[in-house]
Amino acid sequence: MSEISVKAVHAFDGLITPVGETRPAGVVVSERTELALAAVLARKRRAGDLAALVANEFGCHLPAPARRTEGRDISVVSTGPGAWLACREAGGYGFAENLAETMQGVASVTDQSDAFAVLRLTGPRVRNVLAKGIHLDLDANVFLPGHAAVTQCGHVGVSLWRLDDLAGGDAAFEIAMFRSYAESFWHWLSVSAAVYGLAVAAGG
Amino acid sequence: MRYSAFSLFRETLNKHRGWKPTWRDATPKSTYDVIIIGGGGHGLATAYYLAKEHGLTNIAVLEKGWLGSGNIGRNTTIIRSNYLLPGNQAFYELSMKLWEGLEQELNYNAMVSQRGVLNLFHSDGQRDTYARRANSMRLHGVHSALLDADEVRRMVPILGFEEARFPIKGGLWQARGGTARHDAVAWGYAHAADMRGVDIVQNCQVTGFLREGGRVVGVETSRGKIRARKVGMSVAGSSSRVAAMADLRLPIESQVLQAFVSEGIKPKIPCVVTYGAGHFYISQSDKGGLVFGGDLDGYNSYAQRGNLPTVEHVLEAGMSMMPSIGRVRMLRSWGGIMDMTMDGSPIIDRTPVEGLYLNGGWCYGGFKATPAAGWCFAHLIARNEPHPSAAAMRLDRFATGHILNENGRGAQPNLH
Amino acid sequence: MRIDCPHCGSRDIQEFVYRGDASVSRPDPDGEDALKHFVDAVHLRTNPAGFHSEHWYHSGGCRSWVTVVRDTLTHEIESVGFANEEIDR
Amino acid sequence: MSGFRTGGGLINRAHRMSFTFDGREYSGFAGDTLASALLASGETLFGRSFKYHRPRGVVTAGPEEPNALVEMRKGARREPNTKATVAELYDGLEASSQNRWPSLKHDVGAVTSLLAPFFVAGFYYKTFMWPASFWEKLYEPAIRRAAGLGHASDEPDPDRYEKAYAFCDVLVIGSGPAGLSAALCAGRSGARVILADEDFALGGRLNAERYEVDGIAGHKWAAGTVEELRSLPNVIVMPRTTVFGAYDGREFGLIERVADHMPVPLMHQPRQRLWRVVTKKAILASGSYERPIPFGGNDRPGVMMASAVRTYLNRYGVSPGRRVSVFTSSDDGWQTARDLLAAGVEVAAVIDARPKVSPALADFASREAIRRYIGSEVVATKGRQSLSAITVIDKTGINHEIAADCLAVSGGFNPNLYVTTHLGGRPKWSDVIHAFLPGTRPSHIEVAGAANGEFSLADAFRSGAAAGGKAASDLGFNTSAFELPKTSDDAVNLSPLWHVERSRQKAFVDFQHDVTVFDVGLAKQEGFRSVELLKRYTTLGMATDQGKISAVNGHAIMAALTGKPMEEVGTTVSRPPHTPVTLAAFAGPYRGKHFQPTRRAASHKWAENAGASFVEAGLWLRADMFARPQEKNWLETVSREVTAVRESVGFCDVSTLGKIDIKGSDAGEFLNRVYINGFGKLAVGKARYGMMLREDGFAFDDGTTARFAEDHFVMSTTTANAGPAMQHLEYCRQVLWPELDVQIVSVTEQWAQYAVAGPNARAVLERLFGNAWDVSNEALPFMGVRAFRWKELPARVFRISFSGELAYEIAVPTRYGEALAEAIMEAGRDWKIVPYGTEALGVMRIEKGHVAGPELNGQTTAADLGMGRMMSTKKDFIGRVLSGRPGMTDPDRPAVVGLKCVDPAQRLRAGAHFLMKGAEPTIENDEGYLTSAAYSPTLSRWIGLGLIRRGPERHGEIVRAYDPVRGGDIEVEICSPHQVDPEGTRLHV
Ligand SMILES: Cc1cc2nc3c(=O)[nH]c(=O)nc-3n(C[C@H](O)[C@H](O)[C@H](O)COP(=O)(O)OP(=O)(O)OC[C@H]3O[C@@H](n4cnc5c(N)ncnc54)[C@H](O)[C@@H]3O)c2cc1C
Ligand SMILES: NC(=O)c1ccc[n+]([C@@H]2O[C@H](COP(=O)([O-])OP(=O)(O)OC[C@H]3O[C@@H](n4cnc5c(N)ncnc54)[C@H](O)[C@@H]3O)[C@@H](O)[C@H]2O)c1
Ligand SMILES: Cc1cc2nc3c(=O)[nH]c(=O)nc-3n(C[C@H](O)[C@H](O)[C@H](O)COP(=O)(O)O)c2cc1C
Ligand SMILES: [Zn+2]
Repeated sequence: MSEISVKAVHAFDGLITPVGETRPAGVVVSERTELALAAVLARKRRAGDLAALVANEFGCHLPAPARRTEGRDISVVSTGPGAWLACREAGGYGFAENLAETMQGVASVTDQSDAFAVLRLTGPRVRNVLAKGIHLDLDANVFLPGHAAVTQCGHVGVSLWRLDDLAGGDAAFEIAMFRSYAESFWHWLSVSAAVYGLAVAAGG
Repeated sequence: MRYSAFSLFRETLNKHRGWKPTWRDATPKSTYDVIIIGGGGHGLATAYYLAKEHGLTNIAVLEKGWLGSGNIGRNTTIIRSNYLLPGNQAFYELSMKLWEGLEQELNYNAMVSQRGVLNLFHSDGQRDTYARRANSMRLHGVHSALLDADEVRRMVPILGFEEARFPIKGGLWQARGGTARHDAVAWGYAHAADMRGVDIVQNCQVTGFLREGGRVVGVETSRGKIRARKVGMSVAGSSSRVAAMADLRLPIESQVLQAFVSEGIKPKIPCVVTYGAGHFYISQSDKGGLVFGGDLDGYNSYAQRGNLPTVEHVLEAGMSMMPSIGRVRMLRSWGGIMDMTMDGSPIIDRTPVEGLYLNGGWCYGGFKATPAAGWCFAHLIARNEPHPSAAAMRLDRFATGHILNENGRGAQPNLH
Repeated sequence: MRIDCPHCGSRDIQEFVYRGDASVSRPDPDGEDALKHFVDAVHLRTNPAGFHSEHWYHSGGCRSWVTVVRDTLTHEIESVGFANEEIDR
Repeated sequence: MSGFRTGGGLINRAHRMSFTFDGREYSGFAGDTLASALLASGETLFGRSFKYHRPRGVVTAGPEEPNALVEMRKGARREPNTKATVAELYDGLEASSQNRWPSLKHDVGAVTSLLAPFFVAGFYYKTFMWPASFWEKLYEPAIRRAAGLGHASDEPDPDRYEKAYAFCDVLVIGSGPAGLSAALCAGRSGARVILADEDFALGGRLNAERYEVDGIAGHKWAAGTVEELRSLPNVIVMPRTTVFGAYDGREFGLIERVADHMPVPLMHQPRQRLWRVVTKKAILASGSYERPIPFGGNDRPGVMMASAVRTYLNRYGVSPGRRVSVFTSSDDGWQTARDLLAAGVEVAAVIDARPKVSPALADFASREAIRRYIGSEVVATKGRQSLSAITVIDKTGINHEIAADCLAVSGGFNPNLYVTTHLGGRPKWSDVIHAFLPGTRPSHIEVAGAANGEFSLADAFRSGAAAGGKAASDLGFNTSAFELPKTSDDAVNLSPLWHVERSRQKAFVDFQHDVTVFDVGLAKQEGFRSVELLKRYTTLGMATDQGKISAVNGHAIMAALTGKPMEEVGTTVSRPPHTPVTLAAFAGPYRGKHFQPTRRAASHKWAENAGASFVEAGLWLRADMFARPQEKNWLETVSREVTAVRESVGFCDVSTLGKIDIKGSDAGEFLNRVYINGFGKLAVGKARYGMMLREDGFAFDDGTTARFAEDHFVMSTTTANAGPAMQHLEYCRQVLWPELDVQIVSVTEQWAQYAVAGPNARAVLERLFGNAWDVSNEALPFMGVRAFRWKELPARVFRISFSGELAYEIAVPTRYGEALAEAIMEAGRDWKIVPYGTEALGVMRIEKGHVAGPELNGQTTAADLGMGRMMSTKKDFIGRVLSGRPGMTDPDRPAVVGLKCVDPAQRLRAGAHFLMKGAEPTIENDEGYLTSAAYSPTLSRWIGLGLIRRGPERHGEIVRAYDPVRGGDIEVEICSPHQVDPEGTRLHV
């Protein structure tokens, strides 16, 4: 038998293409393919210990409801009571496994790296596009960098968080959805953004 | 007074000066043999059949508002007898038979229109479920047909066959199903009951029960106390509130169901069509409006109005089922208070309180039931025993486990 | 309608799934008359016109079960809290 | 021909546009509506009424228009019932008249007018009853054809629609003087403001009247103000946007007509956008609607609202007539006379129903030498398809006939308060303004200007500014003093005139639906006295205009007839939408293929390339079979797939089944409580089949659950029930047993999972995984599970089987799902491995007697499904108690059995009912039904599963599968559900 190679296929592979007039583009998109994700659920009555552990290990607070924090080589998004999504760039499958070990008895950790597809959306019209699907006040002064939400975009469940603005002043968001929805989500996004022009980020 | 082409002609010559009120605006007497609470279709039909079939004449129907202000005046007017469970099917077929002779019976044109009801299916599983139902109808002696996609296309070519998320694979067809002019059903029964001496009292809200030795002997109303040997409740969306006055709790939640009508257009939709891949059903009124609806808003409500998400869901399904209605406009939306039971089927039964009878829990399907509900409720009140066709619609079925759950969704009213 | 989820903040009802009366609790399965109590708990409802305490599930958000006190006559929401305050957060 | 273009107006005369109406070419200007352009071209006849097909002209200049309805556009874009008065003119616009045949001028339907004496309100309830069968055949089709106004296209709407959400502090509805000043006050304070107006020109009456504001023309002031508002970063100005409804949670529904003023939308542009706006405060500044006076012949084309005449004059530079008379019961009509004169149009007469007018008006009339009839009424009109003369009866009772081609009528104003009632508020009658005012309403809605009965311009500015300022300061914004613009005050001085009693001709209350004053009287006579019954009996107010200009007149006439005061008579309930809204807009982009999102498994593309067809499973698409080109039909394909699995090996994507991680120290106890059977003692490394009930005792879901660690289980659910199962478990965890230490999370999407099944499955796995783990039966026996690494990847294997063969399910992270599918194919090549779909899966599970969706239909108990003995007696579990009800334990209940055709050549179909041989086909003889059917290539015949009364006791009995809807009636033998390998030996090899 010939050697079997295992090639990863990313959720938006073959989908992401520019749409509409993109000079300049209203929205710029890229897929975050190397983000390792893990659901972190506090064990019964161990939320305090978990917070201490995270502060110790990663130098950040466990984010409050609807917030995201960044620590050493990690970011953490609040997804529910006692529930967080921990993210690490290029963390691989070891990320969740190591977290689970570190948090043994304090939190239940489950790898979600492949469950979610994550897009980064930036550009001057990114809010206008998101407003066509998300029933949340995303005003620049209301939904600030570090804010996060688990919500719905159109008919697709998403987690959304706002990053620091880009150097040019444009807002930046990341939006995660179960990966089986990628194609439908892309349809919604491309149709909603076409008027503003949707470009693909270099390297994205 | 009798209505006919002749009387219309005569009155035309008479400049219509001779028309009498369709029903008398009665002032309540102090005592009746039977009081029916609720001047909706069911209450009026019950009074009519009590008078006609059981020889009672000293009857009053008490309506808190104007006649027909409840769900009889706000439903999507679909009538059909294509149920699955024997405990339901026989009853709805009795109703269908009564619809078929209704106008002549009442001497009132309620525009019963047997234009057919088509329930679309989109998967093999749905087809098999409909086949089970269609066969069950046949076993009841009721005609039914299972159409394939081509037959459906021939019947209603404007359905969304192309580019469908859930392609149409066929439909369950009941040719005898259709629609009726909802308000006229109420007016017709009121007219016919009035002709038999029934007192129809509007603006008379029942606010409590008169009880003697545990027995109900009458009602308190916004227009004073009224005594009666027997009291029947046909208050639809208000069942729990009225029952509470007799210290009863019912297996019912009140939820809001919205309905919609478009601007009038020339004939477009020949029959009633329901979507199998989402909550949507539609027909066209004789005035030309597309009358349509969908799912419950899904929460307890007595507000008689709903919210936008449901409207959007309804039309997402609607546009998927029939994409050529897109440029037609919605004219009006409204809501009704549904008495949703725990298994989605109704209740026609005695209550634990002597002298008090219950007809309720009609969910969003009680318009088609109007004649039979009146017929069976009258039977129950007059004879003190359930009519055979409604024998399964018992109040104690939740205690005994003889559940009548058509769609198998369980004791969760908003899922029926 | 919007529900102020105690975790997520104000959200559209589309994100929630309704269950019903929050005042009924699961009876003791080994208690006396358990069958009757279960029949009642699963099926009978007070169904008030006015304030109603009810369970909703934030399925499109944080997946919390919340208790909403809402006026069924006006849809006005008076309060929202986690369905079980014991739950760890 | 009667109307003509005057000077002035806010149209762009430099931009001429051509359009057609009923095929004829016309031209107009940018800024025109279809109505203004047609009036300018001298047209008076716009349409036919609903019931009597009477000729009708334009009555208003706005969305309250009852008469001038046209079909717009052609082909798939044809839209019926568009109001010409709001249709913004564009170059190339095509419109045609409706509800007429063969033409607007010569309409055969108008014969109904001759029958009008019969066709009074409610006549159809009294006739058409005999013979009964004629209703569907004759009467109803005739009525339906005659009714209904315009034609809708039968082609799918080709345009795109969008939805959008917005949030603000203050939503201002209407951009007249009240709305503009409200928006300005709130906007300058820094509050986030949205100003929406349904019109394409902002300014409300400022664009329609000859007001002076702060020394400049009113419309200029409006334009300047709009400019300032647009410059504020916290203000969003939305023209062509109707606020159509108020909803719970301080939400409003808005419809933005993005591209209705163009022939087709621009590239990437939607036609319309549905907005849901959540605001803290709303200010309704929606103005008022002028109401007509019903008098004889008041529906003749040329009879118009007085304020509409001003709008056409001042905004569009069009005079609707050459010789105009005015009929009024307030000072407002005189304003029209003034504007007509100013535009150089002849004013034939002013008829004022009031016994006296103010000296100022009298002076004005004398000065301008206007013929005037005070204390007089118009009682009749003349003209064929347009007005030629009116008959006036003066206060001494003498008739005067006055030639006129246009009559401007002013019967007072009704505040446009409808949006305040959508949440249950009720208007209250005012004897001061003789109209309904906003009454009870939600606390977040404020009303200003004419909508609040404050009819003068100065009042509009003042109340708008006050409302805007208050809203902002209530929300904590600093509002600065607002200098009210200087304007003249104009009083209305109305004496209401509900209808002209002395008229002999038909006097219309509801124009579109042809409801007359006589009909209102008839309704009263027949007992339909409540305004709601009046509406339903006569259809007053039920037309496309929802009675905006007519309903109150009808109610007032009923009040007079019944001798009741207006506050007691009340008015009918108004409902959203405020003006009709395109159905497609509510659907937005979620229609057709995008009605619901589609979920695709990781193997989707691979399967597509392998020839798969797909079937919907909830939102998922699953491969149902992999047909080969030479195969004749699906049966051949499916049978091949089944046979391959039974004889060698196949594989199938099972990723879509729900997978739920259940962790925590109480996970075992938790599962004990949700499953009918025990899980607490399940060994680590093992899986077990489990069944869950609902609390009402009926089966809810089933699946296998595996234990990977003391505190870690992975539950699997059916594809369709994954969501509900998750919800149920969360309910149990959060609400029922919060004391348990359990955490749950869906991992359905994390893992791509494939079943590899068949006698050669182990060999394939050996080849695939080499020595990654020991695949022997001893090392991984039936129902064993294990986690391992495959090429550095986390992977899992479950030795479970749905097919009944030696089988494994292998899971890897989803992004490697496609790779795994390829790898399995490669590893299985020597055994001729085939991919199989859900169809083959279905056949094999029926052969094995595994219940699935058709049996787990929510109407069956565990016992019905043959799992009565699985119900633990040692513990409580959800559904245990209610399973004990007599109706649920009745031995007569249909229970699951296997079925096989007695004659192997015959076909079984699910949905057939069971009858005893020789029994009459009646419901009394119904024994149950066939839940699932399949052709078994293994047994070479059709077999099935069914639910039949006392089934398990009846194995070996022959009954009929009766399927009359498909012409079936065949003999089947009842047998064990396990028809292939009943001992399960293949599983354990
Ligand atoms: C939007 C909608 C769509 C529907 N579509 C269909 C359909 O297509 N087909 C179908 O078969 N069914 C349909 N239904 C259901 C159907 O309308 C109802 O089940 C049926 O009308 C209920 O019976 P009723 O006519 O007697 O009720 P109602 O007309 O509601 O009569 C009950 C009456 O009791 C009165 N009342 C209440 N409390 C008191 C009191 N204390 N004192 C005095 N009087 C009181 C109420 O004012 C009311 O008039 C629909 C319902 C709605 C709301
Ligand atoms: N002379 C009289 O007797 C008399 C009577 C009434 C009004 N008026 C005049 O009318 C004006 C009243 O000012 P105002 O600001 O109150 O009203 P307005 O009529 O000037 O403006 C109302 C605006 O609201 C818009 N609108 C209405 N409903 C809407 C909805 N649902 N969604 C979006 N937009 C909607 C309309 O398009 C219009 O532009 C004053 O100029 C006043 O003098 C005069
Ligand atoms: C079958 C049916 C057809 C209707 N057609 C119209 C219509 O053509 N025009 C209209 O204004 N309302 C129509 N309605 C709605 C009523 O005006 C009204 O909204 C409904 O009876 C509920 O009453 P409410 O809105 O006063 O609460 C229709 C209602 C039904 C049930
Ligand atoms: Zn939440």
